[in-house]
Amino acid sequence: MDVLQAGIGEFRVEDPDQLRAFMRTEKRREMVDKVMPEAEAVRRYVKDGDYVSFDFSSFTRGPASLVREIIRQRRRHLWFAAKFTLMESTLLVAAGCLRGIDVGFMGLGNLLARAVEEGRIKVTEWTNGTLTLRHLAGAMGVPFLPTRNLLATDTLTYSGAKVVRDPFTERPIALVPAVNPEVGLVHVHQCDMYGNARCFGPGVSPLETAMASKRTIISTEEIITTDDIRKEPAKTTIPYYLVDAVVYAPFGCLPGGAQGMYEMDTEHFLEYMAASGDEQKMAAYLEKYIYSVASHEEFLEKRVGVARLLELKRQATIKEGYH
Amino acid sequence: MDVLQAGIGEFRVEDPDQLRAFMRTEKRREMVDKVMPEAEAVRRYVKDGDYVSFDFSSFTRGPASLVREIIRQRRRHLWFAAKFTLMESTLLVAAGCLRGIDVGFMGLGNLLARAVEEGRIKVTEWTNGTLTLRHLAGAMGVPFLPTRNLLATDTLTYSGAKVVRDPFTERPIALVPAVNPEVGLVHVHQCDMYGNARCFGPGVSPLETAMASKRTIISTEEIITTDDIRKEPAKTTIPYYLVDAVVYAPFGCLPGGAQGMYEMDTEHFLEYMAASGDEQKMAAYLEKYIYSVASHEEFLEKRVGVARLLELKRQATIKEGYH
Amino acid sequence: MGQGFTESEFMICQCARLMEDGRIVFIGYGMPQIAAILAQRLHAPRMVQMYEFGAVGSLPETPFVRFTMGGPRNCYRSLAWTNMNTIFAQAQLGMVDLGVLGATQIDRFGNINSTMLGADYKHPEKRFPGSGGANEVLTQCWRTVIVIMHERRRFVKKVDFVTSPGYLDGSPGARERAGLPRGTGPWRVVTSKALYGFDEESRQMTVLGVLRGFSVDDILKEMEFTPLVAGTMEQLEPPTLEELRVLREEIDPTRAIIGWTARE
Amino acid sequence: MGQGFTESEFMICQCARLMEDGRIVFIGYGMPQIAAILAQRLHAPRMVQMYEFGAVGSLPETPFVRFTMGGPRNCYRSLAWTNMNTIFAQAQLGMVDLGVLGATQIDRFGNINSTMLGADYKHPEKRFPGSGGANEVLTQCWRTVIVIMHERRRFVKKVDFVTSPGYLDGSPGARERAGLPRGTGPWRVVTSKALYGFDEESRQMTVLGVLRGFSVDDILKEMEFTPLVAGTMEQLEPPTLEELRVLREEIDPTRAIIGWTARE
Repeated sequence: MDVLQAGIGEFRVEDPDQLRAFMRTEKRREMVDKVMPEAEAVRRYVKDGDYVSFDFSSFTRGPASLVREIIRQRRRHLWFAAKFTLMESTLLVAAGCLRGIDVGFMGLGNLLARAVEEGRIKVTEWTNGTLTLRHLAGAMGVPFLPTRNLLATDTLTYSGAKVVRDPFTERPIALVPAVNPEVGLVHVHQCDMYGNARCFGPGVSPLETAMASKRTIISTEEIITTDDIRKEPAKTTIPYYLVDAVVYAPFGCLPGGAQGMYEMDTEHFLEYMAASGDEQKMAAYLEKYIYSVASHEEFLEKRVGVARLLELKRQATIKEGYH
Repeated sequence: MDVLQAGIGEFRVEDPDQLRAFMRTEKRREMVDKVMPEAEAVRRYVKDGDYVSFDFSSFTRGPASLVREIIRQRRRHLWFAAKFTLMESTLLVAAGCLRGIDVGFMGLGNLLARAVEEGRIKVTEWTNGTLTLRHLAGAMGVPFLPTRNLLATDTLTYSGAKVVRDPFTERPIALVPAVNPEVGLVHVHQCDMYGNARCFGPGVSPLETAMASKRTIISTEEIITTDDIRKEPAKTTIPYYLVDAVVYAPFGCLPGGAQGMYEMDTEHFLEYMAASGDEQKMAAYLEKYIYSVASHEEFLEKRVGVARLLELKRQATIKEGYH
Repeated sequence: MGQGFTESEFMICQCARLMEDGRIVFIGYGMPQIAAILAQRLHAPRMVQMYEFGAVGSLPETPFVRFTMGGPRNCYRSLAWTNMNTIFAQAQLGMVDLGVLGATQIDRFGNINSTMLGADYKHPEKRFPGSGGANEVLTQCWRTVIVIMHERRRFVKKVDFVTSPGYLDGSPGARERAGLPRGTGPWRVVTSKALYGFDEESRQMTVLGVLRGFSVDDILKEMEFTPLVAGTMEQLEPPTLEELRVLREEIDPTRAIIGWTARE
Repeated sequence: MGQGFTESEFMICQCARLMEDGRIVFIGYGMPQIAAILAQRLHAPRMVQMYEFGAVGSLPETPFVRFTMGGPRNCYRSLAWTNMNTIFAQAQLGMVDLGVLGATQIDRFGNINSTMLGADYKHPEKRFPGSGGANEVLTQCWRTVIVIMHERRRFVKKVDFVTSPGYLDGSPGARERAGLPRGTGPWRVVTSKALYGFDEESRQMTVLGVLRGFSVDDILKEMEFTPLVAGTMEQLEPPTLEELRVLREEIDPTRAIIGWTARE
């Protein structure tokens, strides 16, 4: 099983046994109350230099309030998994939080593009599918998973994948290395105080992200009882023992939406997009929506307002299947 | 990425491109009515020599009526994936349907043991986990998946796994080859006429089995409307385009149970176990429950009876979560 | 523009026309979403939309709302809601008939670039968002349609970066030798003026048709390389009144995606 | 048997006593299921049961019904219902603290056989069901408890077939060299008369305790090999009245698993 080609992109190989040792000692098996303010969750579990992943999109069920808190706390040198971002990458780069990005889909705006062009942000090339597959590998506790994607492209050359000859078929196949983020951020519809969490609707990889990550911070629209969790175990997307912190964050996806609960705030997105190409406009955006408010609650109070919240709730007319 | 060890068990390598070509031409994309009698489904899609897999257990949500139909039609030289069987392997061996078994867990009874001891049935050693992982590989369209299981055992020696040096960590890891059964048998709680199917409760690998298999036969407790399927897309375990036949088979798991609908028939199991060590007793069992009845419906009518059906339904007092 | 339709409208219609009924179609973000709704409303009611965010068989609500892909309006009345690994596994298995993608650059063999411009990857002249799911689509779907603006700088001799694989160097069996799935690759290229396929033998991009009112020369001068030209040329019809009605009245009444014509 | 309890009852109680509260425990089919319920009722109410069929954190209904593992009574009030690949992935990640297994044969280094007896694999003297999930458990769980009848033919110098890996040849780092997860392996062996562990250095099976009324010699004569004997021996207490009450009244009133004593 010869290595035929090896990508030259920057990535980190996790020792599976060190990962296991971490999971053994650091992931609490007891069901303990993990509810804490976003400021505490980020202070405890997001360190400078961490690899951070999120689920699932800027528009839908994204952990936007947690991303804003990371910016508010001015974390530095993070590496970000951009499985599909249209906002987070830009905000984090503009705020000076990032050292590098695993691409995915790295939108949106010229500010972000310039940061890469000028070498201020490192990137390693992947694809939405292979970056998600790397999370699955991390979730399975294996060092890699095979795929036929990436083959014969420059994407592979600048990734961390290796092409080998499959010993069963003798044909070339790509292996993508596992990723085990220091921190996974997942916004959910409901969870109990221990972290048993439910996501409704389709998604990218909430369970894989929570399993692969050393620390998982859940932000949630609603906190429910464990008794309710036990009545419908099929609805549990993430079990409590994968979760380190539960942050109560209603409307936490804004300006994105949470399916069945509130629609995305299109006006806010347009405002963001208008700022996304320009450092000064973006600085004003960051000041307005992040630095000048102390918390997500204050963001809702001062920058969104009750009328807008009610309007976005009203727009969420499609409830079918989201429960 | 050197091959350090290769198991010597019998298995087949599927060409991923031939598999893709099959999936392209043989899996219908149109939503067409696939409801047919069990006799027709087995006649059409189960051939002598096929590799057959099922989901999930002899006790719970197993496709028992389909297994009986395969026996009734006297298929020969099949290879069976015994992920976790306590009845099917023995019945199929006693009826002369099998050439070999992928083990898993191959229960139950001396009759089956003797067939292996005397070399009448071939076996390849796996484990419940790696046999299920092989279905995941088959479902993903990759030739293998890596695992740390199997290493350093005789199970690996008599499997088809290969041990390689992982090119990322330079440590040994096992690769298990994909399995793509000719036929997957999955019993479900509900599906529509096209095969959009719902399984309630925990399980082994209904989706992986349906994806990996070239032909998937679904037997179902209930047939529901597609409109209902579209109201709760999160409940769809298997989408229609993976399904070749839908067999209406209420009580199709008997003597096993279907969660929330009817409990297993413990008396029947005890009768089966009493017969499972003895060729003559087993021949009588097969005659009574399979050969002497023309269909699953006749089995229910003549060998179970309304009173027993009602009693097993009555015993299914736990409904919570099974919907 | 003096036409009664926008370039976007024409490209969307062309794209929709390539979507057959009763097929499983992977839909990328943006314009392909609109094309899929149009196709479903007009000629492909039983086409199954598939999204990388996990929705299968959805019947999107209209009017179409920008930015929605994983949201309720786009995922309405799906047959199944799953996740990205499952969707791309099914694509890898050979279950997806058609994929529809945008691109920044394309070369004569259908290799596409959505990563960067410039000679040196380390110092890009212009950086783009990257593959997204494009690499998976062009690798795994049986056929792929690429939607791209008809501009000379986009039709280049050699893409600056192969984000997603076309027919590579065009040599026979190049994709298969590299381990890519047999029988896949770019199938059609849709632009604001023309429709292209790829020659079965040489794998070169081939003009199949030109929008009524344009000549082949009009097309070629907006390309850096010279494609083959099909023996029998198809005349591409402008959007029909019915297509425009569905687009403008049902799908995108605010014209957020399709835009306004000069006349309007 | 003149005791006030059956061998099964003692083994179940011993096994339950090894299950700590607040741990994630992988439960195998049969006797381990009963032990887990007993432990949850007596001292480990917050232990999280995990099953290969996908149930996590269930609170099984009693009376216990034979043959049920994936069924509603055993999966009652779970925290999550998932599937086999997810469960074994979590085990491989290092999330499962303890596994509990049965076995047919065991050797001095804790290698276990549940596949076949005889010198020639191709012509087994006796064939058994095979690994089931045992290989996964002994490979991945941080600690594994093996439950086995105390019979000479079961405690062998060398197992006929290594179904699931113990400490292999006992050499330092043997498991790690083979690629098995660091720091795992058999932890305790529970029999109808004794309790064993494994020496930290030599990895040899070590008698830790003997059931009250038995001597170490009683134990050793029922073994083909001679294990180490711990410096300080634990006296294993028979099932307590409370343990027996829960077993006989709550969990298994029909005695399908625990059986009847000679007195009864």
